Amino acid sequence: MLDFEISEEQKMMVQSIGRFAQEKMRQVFREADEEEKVPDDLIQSGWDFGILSSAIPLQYGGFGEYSVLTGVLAFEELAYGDLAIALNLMTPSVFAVPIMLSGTDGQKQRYLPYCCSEHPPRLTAALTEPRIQFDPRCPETVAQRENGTYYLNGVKSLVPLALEAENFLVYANEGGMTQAFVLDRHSEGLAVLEKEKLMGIHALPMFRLKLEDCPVKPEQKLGGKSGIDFDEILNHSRVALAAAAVGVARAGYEYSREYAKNRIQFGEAVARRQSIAFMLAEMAIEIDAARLLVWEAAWKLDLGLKINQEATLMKYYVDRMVMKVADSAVQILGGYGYSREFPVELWLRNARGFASFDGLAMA
Amino acid sequence: MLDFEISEEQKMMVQSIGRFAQEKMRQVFREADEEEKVPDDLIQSGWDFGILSSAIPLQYGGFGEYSVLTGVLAFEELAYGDLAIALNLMTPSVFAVPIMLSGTDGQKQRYLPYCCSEHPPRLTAALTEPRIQFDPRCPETVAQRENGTYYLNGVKSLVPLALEAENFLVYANEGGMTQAFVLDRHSEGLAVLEKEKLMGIHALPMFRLKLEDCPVKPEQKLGGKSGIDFDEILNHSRVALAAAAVGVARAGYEYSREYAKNRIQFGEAVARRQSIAFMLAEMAIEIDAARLLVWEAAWKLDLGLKINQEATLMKYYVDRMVMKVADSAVQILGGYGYSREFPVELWLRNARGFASFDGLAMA
Amino acid sequence: MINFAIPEKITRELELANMVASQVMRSKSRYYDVNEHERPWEYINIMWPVLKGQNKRRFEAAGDDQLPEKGQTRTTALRLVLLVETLSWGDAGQYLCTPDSALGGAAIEAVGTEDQKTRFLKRFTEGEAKWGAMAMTEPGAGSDTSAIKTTAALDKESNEWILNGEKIFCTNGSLALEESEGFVVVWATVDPTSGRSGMKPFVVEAGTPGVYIAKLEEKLGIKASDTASIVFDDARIPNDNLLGSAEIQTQDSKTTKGFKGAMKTFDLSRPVVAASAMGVARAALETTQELLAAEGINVDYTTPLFRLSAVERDLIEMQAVHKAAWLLTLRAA
Amino acid sequence: MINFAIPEKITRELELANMVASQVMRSKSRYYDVNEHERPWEYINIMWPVLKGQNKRRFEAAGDDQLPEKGQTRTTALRLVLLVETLSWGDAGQYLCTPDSALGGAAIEAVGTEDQKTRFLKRFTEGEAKWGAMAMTEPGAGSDTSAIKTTAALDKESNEWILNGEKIFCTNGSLALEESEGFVVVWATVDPTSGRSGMKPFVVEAGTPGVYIAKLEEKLGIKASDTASIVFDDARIPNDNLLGSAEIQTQDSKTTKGFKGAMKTFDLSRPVVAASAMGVARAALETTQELLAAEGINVDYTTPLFRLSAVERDLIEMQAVHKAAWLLTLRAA
Repeated sequence: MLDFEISEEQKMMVQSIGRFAQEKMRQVFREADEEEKVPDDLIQSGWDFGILSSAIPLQYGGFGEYSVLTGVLAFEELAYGDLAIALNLMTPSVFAVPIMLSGTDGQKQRYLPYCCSEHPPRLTAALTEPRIQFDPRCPETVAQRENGTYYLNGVKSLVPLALEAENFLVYANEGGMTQAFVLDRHSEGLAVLEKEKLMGIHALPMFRLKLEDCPVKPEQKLGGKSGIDFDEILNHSRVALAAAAVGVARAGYEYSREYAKNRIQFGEAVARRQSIAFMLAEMAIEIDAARLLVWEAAWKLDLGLKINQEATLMKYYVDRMVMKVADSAVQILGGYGYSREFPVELWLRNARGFASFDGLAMA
Repeated sequence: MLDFEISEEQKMMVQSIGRFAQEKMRQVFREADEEEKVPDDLIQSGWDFGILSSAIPLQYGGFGEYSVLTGVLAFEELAYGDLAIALNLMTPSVFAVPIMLSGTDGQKQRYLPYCCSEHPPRLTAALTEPRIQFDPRCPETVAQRENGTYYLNGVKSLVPLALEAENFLVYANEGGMTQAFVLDRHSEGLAVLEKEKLMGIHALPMFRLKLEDCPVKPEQKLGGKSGIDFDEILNHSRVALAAAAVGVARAGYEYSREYAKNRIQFGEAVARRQSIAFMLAEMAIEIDAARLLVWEAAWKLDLGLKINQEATLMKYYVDRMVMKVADSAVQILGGYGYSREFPVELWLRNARGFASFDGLAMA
Repeated sequence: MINFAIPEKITRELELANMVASQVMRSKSRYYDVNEHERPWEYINIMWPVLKGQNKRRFEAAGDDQLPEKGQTRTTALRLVLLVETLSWGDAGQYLCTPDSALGGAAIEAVGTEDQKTRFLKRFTEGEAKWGAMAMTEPGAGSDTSAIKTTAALDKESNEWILNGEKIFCTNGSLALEESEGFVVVWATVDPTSGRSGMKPFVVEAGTPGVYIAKLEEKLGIKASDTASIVFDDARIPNDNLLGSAEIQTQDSKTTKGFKGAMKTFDLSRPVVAASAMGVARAALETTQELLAAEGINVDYTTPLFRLSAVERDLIEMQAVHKAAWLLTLRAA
Repeated sequence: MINFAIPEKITRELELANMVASQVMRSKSRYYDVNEHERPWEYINIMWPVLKGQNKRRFEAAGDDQLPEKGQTRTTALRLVLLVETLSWGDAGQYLCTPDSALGGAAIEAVGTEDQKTRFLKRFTEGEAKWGAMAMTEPGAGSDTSAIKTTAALDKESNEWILNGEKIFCTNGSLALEESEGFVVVWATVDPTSGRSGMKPFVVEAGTPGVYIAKLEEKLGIKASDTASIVFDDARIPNDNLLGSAEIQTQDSKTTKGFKGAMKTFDLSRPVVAASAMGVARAALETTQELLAAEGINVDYTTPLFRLSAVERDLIEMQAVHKAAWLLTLRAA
């Protein structure tokens, strides 16, 4: 039966992450953006929530409570604090969730326990490629099998935390299908190239990755012989990112709403002017609508359903929503909206990336 | 040198047509819509402005003052009065302008003097076809030449005043190019079918036309052997229709602005509320921008330039503008906007058609 | 616990509505659009017996005086929203002619006495089709409902309220007052000087002398739906046709209950109106998709955005905003 | 007579600006974005000699006291708008650092005496690069410019105005006051009780004691542009640094001239700001088209809408709104 209330347990989690977002992330997010790094202890505190390990099955050292819905609730709260820090903190998921979804038992045994360790494991994934017409379902990085070994060739972009990563999950085109391969940082032919220079999410250092005749053993192909259901993995990523977009939008909405209530011009709060009040109302409407789309998609993933349609509609709506809301927040702050003394310009920069963030998060 | 002022002569014409629009057309436009016809004397009064005959060269009985720019000024004013009556009144132009632009001397001599007569000539044109994916540059009505005679086959839609027309200019596909053929109402194989049932412009009765192995002599092919530059004719149509759209939008804007200034709610005119005031400001901005796009395109046509790009951008902008403005006018009138006692619902219905009106006007 | 599943029980219940919508309503849609102010009797005659039966069961159960459980209210609201969406998918104009006590009935349910409920609502459990309506808007009071000028004065001698004024945009006003034994709940002020707190709802029954349908609105669409202007010219109604108390709350009182009651009635109707809009939207979207599919245009949800055609992306946008709005509507139900 | 042709003479004049934009400004765009608050000296050093020469000719011609013809004013405005569009196409942040008397100069031109014009504007015809600026906005006075709190009190003894208050968002405030021998026109009230009519413009020159740059704004973009907060702490300026009359017009006077003067200055600057936006828009549009063309994506203007790809239609929309806005800008010039 239709129910739009989250469970008591989920509420508690949302509250505690929300507190972390307000009290910890918001203290450092500006500095993290300018310095392009996050303090280690903040990452550790975030990791201590055990968001990933709680999702990993018991036999691999986790708590076996995997729920995409719970995952997206966490992502919204974390991104409400700061998107870049959230993505940074949750980077191991982009490696771990595909392993959980599609890995062979051997792969799970090898990597999942590491994801339950006390400190964040140095794991990342490489999906995107530096092309305008990049299609994740048809990457140009190729995996060709020769004499029982795969050889990977291509260039990947936006690989989070690649500099320190010990293992990479690299997506490549094998005969027209997107497959994933687990690579070691010392793999022959793998090179971490220059740091990406981006408009936002500076606190998530990302890098290009070059693969040149990089040999990969067949057992390092995710899912073994049968490979992966890439659509499923992509949708797990999109739902997480969409939840993060809702968090960013909510940050902008709440901040600009409070500003508008307190900013007096012409003898009254600017929030009393229809142009501002109606803008705020639309922001609230669209954020709620987006969240419902995200929740429905997550709920369906938890039921094991195929959600290409839902994920496409959700992504379409959410990518636009977050830009519109973040831009309205900047507008509502007037001249202050353009100043880096206020957070809304940062949220606008971060919001702009969602259309090209595929693969940067997983729930 | 850049100049956004129309000439004194043009101003006088605009004023006198504007008066006609206000004083005559607005008296009957609602009845014309409900009765689906325009009083003959109104058509005659409109014809008496000599908009078409003034454009026809001296040697064919006109005044030889052809100017697309002047034509679009007239169209805006007429459509400001009422779109359907304007199109009804100007129907002979959809036959005459292509003859002027592309006709052989023989064709001009035969038809243009008739367009300068005291009463509106019974001439029309058939461009559109009843298909979702209709492309005027690639009609499915075909003209095939056999033994020195063209045979036309196909179905045309939205043919204005077809029931009373004596001659039709029918556009058809000849070997991948759109060509035009002058047909007599008694042509073998030509049949006027049912009246179109439309959302708006009811005062312009339109019909389907069926062509079944309809024989046409080569000298009836517009432009003779070399045919026509269809892009040019299409652009002459689009610029006229775009001007008409500006007129419809202006009607909606002015009416809703006056309403908003006079409608008192919560102790003040609703125009003083930002949600209304800003809507009106945007309407004014977009109408002006649209008019400038129309004027620039018309000015370039007068210079004999090819304007596929300008016409495409203009049409794209104007089609959206007129819907947005007409819809805002309905919204500003609140519940009254939905009532047929007020004109704005009619303007919304008329506005919706511009995206599919190709060929219904010519300047 | 988050759950987006609509219970199969409700979905099954909608089958009848779906049949009515697709077969009865759709086949007459164009007819009623062309023949404004004719009533969709095919639809009404199908709906009335069903609704009458439901009303009867509900009316009799109400005697038990049990408050519905929270989950039950939720189910009722959800069922209503789904029903309205389905019927509006059929035809929004005909749907509005559903023989029902509507907003007027809701006001009586909300603040009426037991006696009033019996006097005004029992009729919906028996006999011929009937309509209830609510009359709030006036020529000078649209968004500003607090500006209404219709007055109600108590004639102590006859113990009657005397109503004077004009109401417009009253949905089903004619069906309620002239075409059936229905009623209209009319908002009038008992004291023009006391603003919102003087506004009170009165039940005016069909056949009341001094009540005239002055005009039926001719509209852009939903032409089957009767949108009436009602004039009250010294219209007399019994004292106890007033809903709630006659007392005027002082302005500083926290409970300007009369006005708030009106607003509350409108509040409850919001998700229902939204559902009606959603039905129209779905009809438009589905028809567009069918027509495009006939031309070979379908959306492949795995195509990357930059490789979509403009029309395909339009379809995705239409579907996305439709779905977003629908989820908001369901949540509000 | 309608004419959309931009005179070839003006187009030719823009060639230099085009070269500066594409070669000097573009090559340093990213540098000044990363190195906030550094000044684009390459650009400034190219522009200053040219502008200085122009200023000189204009300054000398002004002695002739001839009012420019209408057509001439038009040409001047058009030339300015085209120049600003071109330079902003190069880099909007660097463009804002153009060594110019800017809005401050415009205020002096508009209401200053001959003596004031010489004292404050002659410097733009000689020596090193200089900047003028205008300071209006305050922390509590953004859109509501009439709410400014900066005060100017006349010390009759020394015949000086004493300014106190804080101005923010002053473009080129630091360049005008601390990095060149420039000036800022500061709006202050000579009588806080008299509202808009008490607002007057004062010229504050570089080096005035009691004037401090309190902060340079760190921004989302146009980082080369200096956006200053200026504090006036008993800053003393000569009596005749007041522009216009010291008299306070009564509230009911039709000419609240001081305030209207300020608004007028802003009015004139609107098309110029629009032109700057248009330059940025054109840069974005052209770059997008170039990148897409490299991928084989181009717009064919004869393709019917329903056969366009989503990206092609986006390009058409971008071009259409760009062109619409550009024509509005030209008309406003």
